[in-house]
Amino acid sequence: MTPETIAEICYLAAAPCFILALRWMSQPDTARRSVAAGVTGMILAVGGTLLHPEIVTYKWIAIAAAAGIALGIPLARVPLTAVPERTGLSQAFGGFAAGLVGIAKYYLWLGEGQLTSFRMAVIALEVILGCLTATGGLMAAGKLAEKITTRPVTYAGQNIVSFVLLTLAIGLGGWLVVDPAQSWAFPIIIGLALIFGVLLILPIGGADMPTVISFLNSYAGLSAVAMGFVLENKLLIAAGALDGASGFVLSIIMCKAMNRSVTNVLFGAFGSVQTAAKVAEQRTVKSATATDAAELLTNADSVVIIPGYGMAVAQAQHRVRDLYDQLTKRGVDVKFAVHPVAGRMPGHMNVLLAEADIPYDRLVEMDDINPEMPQVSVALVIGANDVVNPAARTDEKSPIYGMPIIDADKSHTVLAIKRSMNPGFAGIDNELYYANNTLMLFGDAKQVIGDVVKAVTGEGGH
Amino acid sequence: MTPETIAEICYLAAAPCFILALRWMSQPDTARRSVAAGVTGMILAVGGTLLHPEIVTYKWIAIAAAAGIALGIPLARVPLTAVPERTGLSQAFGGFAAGLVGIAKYYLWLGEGQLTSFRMAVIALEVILGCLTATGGLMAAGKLAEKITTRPVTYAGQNIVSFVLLTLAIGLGGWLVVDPAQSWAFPIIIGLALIFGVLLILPIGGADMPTVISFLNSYAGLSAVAMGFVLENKLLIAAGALDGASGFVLSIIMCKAMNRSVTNVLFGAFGSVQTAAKVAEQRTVKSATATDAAELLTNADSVVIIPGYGMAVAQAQHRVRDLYDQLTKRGVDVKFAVHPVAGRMPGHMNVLLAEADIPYDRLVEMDDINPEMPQVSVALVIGANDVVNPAARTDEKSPIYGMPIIDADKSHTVLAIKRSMNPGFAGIDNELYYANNTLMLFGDAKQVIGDVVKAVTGEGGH
Amino acid sequence: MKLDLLTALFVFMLAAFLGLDIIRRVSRLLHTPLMSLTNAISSIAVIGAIIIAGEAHDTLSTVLGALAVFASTTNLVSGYLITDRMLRMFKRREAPKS
Amino acid sequence: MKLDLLTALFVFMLAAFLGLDIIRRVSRLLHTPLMSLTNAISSIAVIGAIIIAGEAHDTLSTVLGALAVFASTTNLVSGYLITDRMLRMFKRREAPKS
Ligand SMILES: NC(=O)c1ccc[n+]([C@@H]2O[C@H](COP(=O)([O-])OP(=O)(O)OC[C@H]3O[C@@H](n4cnc5c(N)ncnc54)[C@H](OP(=O)(O)O)[C@@H]3O)[C@@H](O)[C@H]2O)c1
Ligand SMILES: NC(=O)c1ccc[n+]([C@@H]2O[C@H](COP(=O)([O-])OP(=O)(O)OC[C@H]3O[C@@H](n4cnc5c(N)ncnc54)[C@H](OP(=O)(O)O)[C@@H]3O)[C@@H](O)[C@H]2O)c1
Repeated sequence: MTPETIAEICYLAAAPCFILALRWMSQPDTARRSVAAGVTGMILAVGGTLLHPEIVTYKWIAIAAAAGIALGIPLARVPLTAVPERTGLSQAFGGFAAGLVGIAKYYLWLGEGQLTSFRMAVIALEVILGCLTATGGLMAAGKLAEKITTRPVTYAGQNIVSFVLLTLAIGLGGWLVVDPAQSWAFPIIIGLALIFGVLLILPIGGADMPTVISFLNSYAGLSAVAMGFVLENKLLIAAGALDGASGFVLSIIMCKAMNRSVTNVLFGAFGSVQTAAKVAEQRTVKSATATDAAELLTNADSVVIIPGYGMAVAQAQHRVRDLYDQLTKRGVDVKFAVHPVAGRMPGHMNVLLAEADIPYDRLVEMDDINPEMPQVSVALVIGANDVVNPAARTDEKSPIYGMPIIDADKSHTVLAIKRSMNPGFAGIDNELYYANNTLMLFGDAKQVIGDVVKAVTGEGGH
Repeated sequence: MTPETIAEICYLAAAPCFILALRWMSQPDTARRSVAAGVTGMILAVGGTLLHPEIVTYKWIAIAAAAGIALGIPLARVPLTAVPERTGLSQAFGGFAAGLVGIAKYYLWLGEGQLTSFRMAVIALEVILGCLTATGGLMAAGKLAEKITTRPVTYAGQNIVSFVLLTLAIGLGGWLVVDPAQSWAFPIIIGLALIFGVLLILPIGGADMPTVISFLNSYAGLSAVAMGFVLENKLLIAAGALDGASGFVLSIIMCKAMNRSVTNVLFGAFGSVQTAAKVAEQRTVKSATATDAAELLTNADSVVIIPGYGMAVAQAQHRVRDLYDQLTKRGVDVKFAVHPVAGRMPGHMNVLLAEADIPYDRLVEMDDINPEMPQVSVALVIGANDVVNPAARTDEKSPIYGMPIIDADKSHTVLAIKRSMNPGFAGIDNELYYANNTLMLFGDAKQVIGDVVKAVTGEGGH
Repeated sequence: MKLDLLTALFVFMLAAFLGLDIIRRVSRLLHTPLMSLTNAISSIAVIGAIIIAGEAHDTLSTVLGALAVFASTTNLVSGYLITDRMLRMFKRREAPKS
Repeated sequence: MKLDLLTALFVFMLAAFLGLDIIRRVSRLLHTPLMSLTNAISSIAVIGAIIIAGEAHDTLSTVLGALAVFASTTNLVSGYLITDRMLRMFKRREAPKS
């Protein structure tokens, strides 16, 4: 058996590993296996590849891999709140790698005169996808880490400009297919793709980055597919397609849960109105102390905790866990209502709560909890805003109108923890905070919940 | 573009058609499209194939196709009760076709000396799978049509014999791979496979045929896959794999619903004890008249109809529909509880009830109805037996112990329609019929329900 | 168009996984039509039969090919027709007559 | 091993359908780990990079290849590690401490 054949066999064995890795994500108890399966797949794939006779030296591979590991390990240690940035960065790296391979292949084949028009076409595809994912991912990461302004940067005719750039890049690619002699055009394609990536993200508000990131996820997947076409490698195509699909499906889920169209997310410059709210400051809100809150919570028979982005910012999940323990110990039935787009990533809240050891069978999905809300004694809103904004149900003109929300307002009493009356991601005011059955607990979520827990244990006394 | 390329493009386009056809079966409203998609796929596939330059004459193709159509149309007109036989027959035809192609290819390549050992191996696989599916399918159809004894035909060491035959066939195949000169062995392989198909089915009871049939379904699929390997055709491989998967999943579902292992179905000679029941005849059962039944049903607030194989045999579904109309008109809430293995095919009852225009939203699955049963006034059991046999819950020694059943016995009153006290498929007695809250309505289901409807309308008067 | 063993296996593997996932999601209501639909799809074997019958290389192969075409056309026609017949019944459920 | 365009497209088509079906069935709880898992899987690009870096055909391609290996190894390592880290948290739910 030639090394190529052995490699092919490894690839054949690797593909099902990746498929199983993803299938096992269908439920938490099988999910642990996913990583093992994925890693096995990688080992097979890399192992098989290293056998390729074309490889004359392992030196550069080893050095580069070592560097990659050196950077990879710390990147995996980031706090969970930084996961979105990390993801964006990783999209960028993925696109970057695909782009570089494409570029290298182009010049190799150009030199050896083996640049068939088919190869040229797929290389152009790979390079364009790779480069725009690279810069796009970096931009997204930057915005999420708030290193770059999270405001949508808009200017007249910007969509036209981006569009022209992209068509130009594709056009040049097409030209190279027809007339490969024009190799001077290739670097231009690269440049255009890189710039396009930046322009694609600039006009998008920071809070839309999670959605953008999962779009980039599918681009990264597709550039891997393109690489597969270039290198005639089935495994690259299959694995790339799986990623592409994943990113695609996740973005759709997010858009649905925000009741926004894909185009609105990508070109809507959402959140540019971040200041529209303030006006309402004047109106009076009832605010309460930690002791009042403790009182209410301990005497309630059922409490639904609705966490939001604020809990993530404040890193309050462990305190929330303490509160959960104290209340359940006192026979209060505590549930967590998790909105699909609460926080800044899909499943954001679930991970944080899981990190704080809150049993996942206490997490209830929006559609299951809403019917129960009217019977709930206390809804404790922790740094959530848009996902509990009744305007989504009532106010036709609201930018979030039609977005499914958790009906906190329908519970007997609402306790809302936030630092100020500032709006959330959607930049709009929230009637909930002015409602008669709502008590505000102003302050940093971590701080406030800490106090409440103290008050509770103080009372409950032990 | 060469004709081959065009053909390949057609195949590439056909595959997604088949995939969509199957995906759209996920719910009745999208299902109608399935056939259209499947047909489109076929047209593309056949169209592309007809372009192949190897084809020198269309004469034989046309004649054979015409004959096929001539036989196919009447075969599609069979009454729905005959669907299982038809399916078995169609498996047989599928296997037959695969086998013939394999044989033809063998001699063609043998003649041209192009019989590589890989080709030999896959041909052997195709021919063995094809032939055993052919005879197996015929046997199954015969048993279902009761042309062949539905009793399991068993003799000592039969599993060994079958096993030896199969290994022999495979062994010879292996030998031919090593030493293709021994072409005399090829017909023997065919013969062995054909016999094996018969022996595989003989020891299986008629009532297990539906399960067997869906196993054969996956064999037929696999032989198509093998053909794909022989002819190096992706579409054959993909479509075959889809069928194979389908047959496999369905068989598993059926076995689960009968709480029996796959091996038990295939080698358990189930139903050989068909006579064990009679003894209980002595015990007294309460039987009722159509008028009593009408009385009960019209005065009930909720009625659950539990149809079984008997309804299929009696073709009573249209009468059932009349009864449903009459009762609903009188404000009785009528539901249908359909057991996954009621009847003799998966989904058997659903098709019959659908044929009688009963809205499918009135059909409730076992797991959803069982919790409600204690509140149900009347459970009307129409020719169902095993699927309502409490022994499955209570009697450890019963052959159906552990099989999930519909808890008819828990309802206030049970009305059971059957012709005698004879057992059902499992060949075991049913306590339900002797219970105090059970009234028997003896007679052919169609007849009996007809009378009940008359009685009802008689009363209700109009 | 050449198709090497490993690629063929790759295609098989993907299609098998896909099949398992798709069939698991088929509605219980439709298991009977599903069986006949898969019968119809498995009549794809016809494309292998056609070439052999059409090549008319020698009597044996032509006869075998023709028989295969006959068998699979039967499946094709009856399979789709009966599936359609059954699905129509379900389709009409949308607006129950009663 | 040659892979013609049509076969490549065929593989892509199957894998894409499979991906759509699989991801739809992923638990909502796990969408965040899912994202990082797919990142990790997309680091499969490393197999393309390795060959180019290993061929050491000329400086340019070697440098580009090495950079690509670096980038995708980073994804590979961090992707799997962080996914594992997150999933462990969920795993422990089996026996809640409280
Ligand atoms: N999850 C996703 O995948 C995703 C993706 C894209 C967009 N989004 C969007 O993100 C939003 C998520 O809704 P959400 O309700 O979770 O968050 P939100 O609407 O952004 O509101 C977060 C609230 O938390 C408060 N907060 C911030 N830091 C805090 C701290 N340290 N302590 C206490 N409170 C703090 C803020 O009010 P103060 O400043 O007054 O404290 C803010 O009102 C939705 O609009 C969704 O569409 C989500
Ligand atoms: N659905 C599947 O896919 C599948 C596959 C394999 C095996 N099976 C097995 O088939 C059985 C199905 O259970 P089931 O309860 O539906 O059927 P069953 O247990 O076979 O009982 C059918 C009953 O209907 C009565 N019957 C027959 N003809 C009748 C007529 N013309 N009028 C009135 N009654 C008539 C028979 O009693 P009389 O003779 O006294 O009338 C018999 O007791 C299960 O044991 C299941 O495991 C099903």
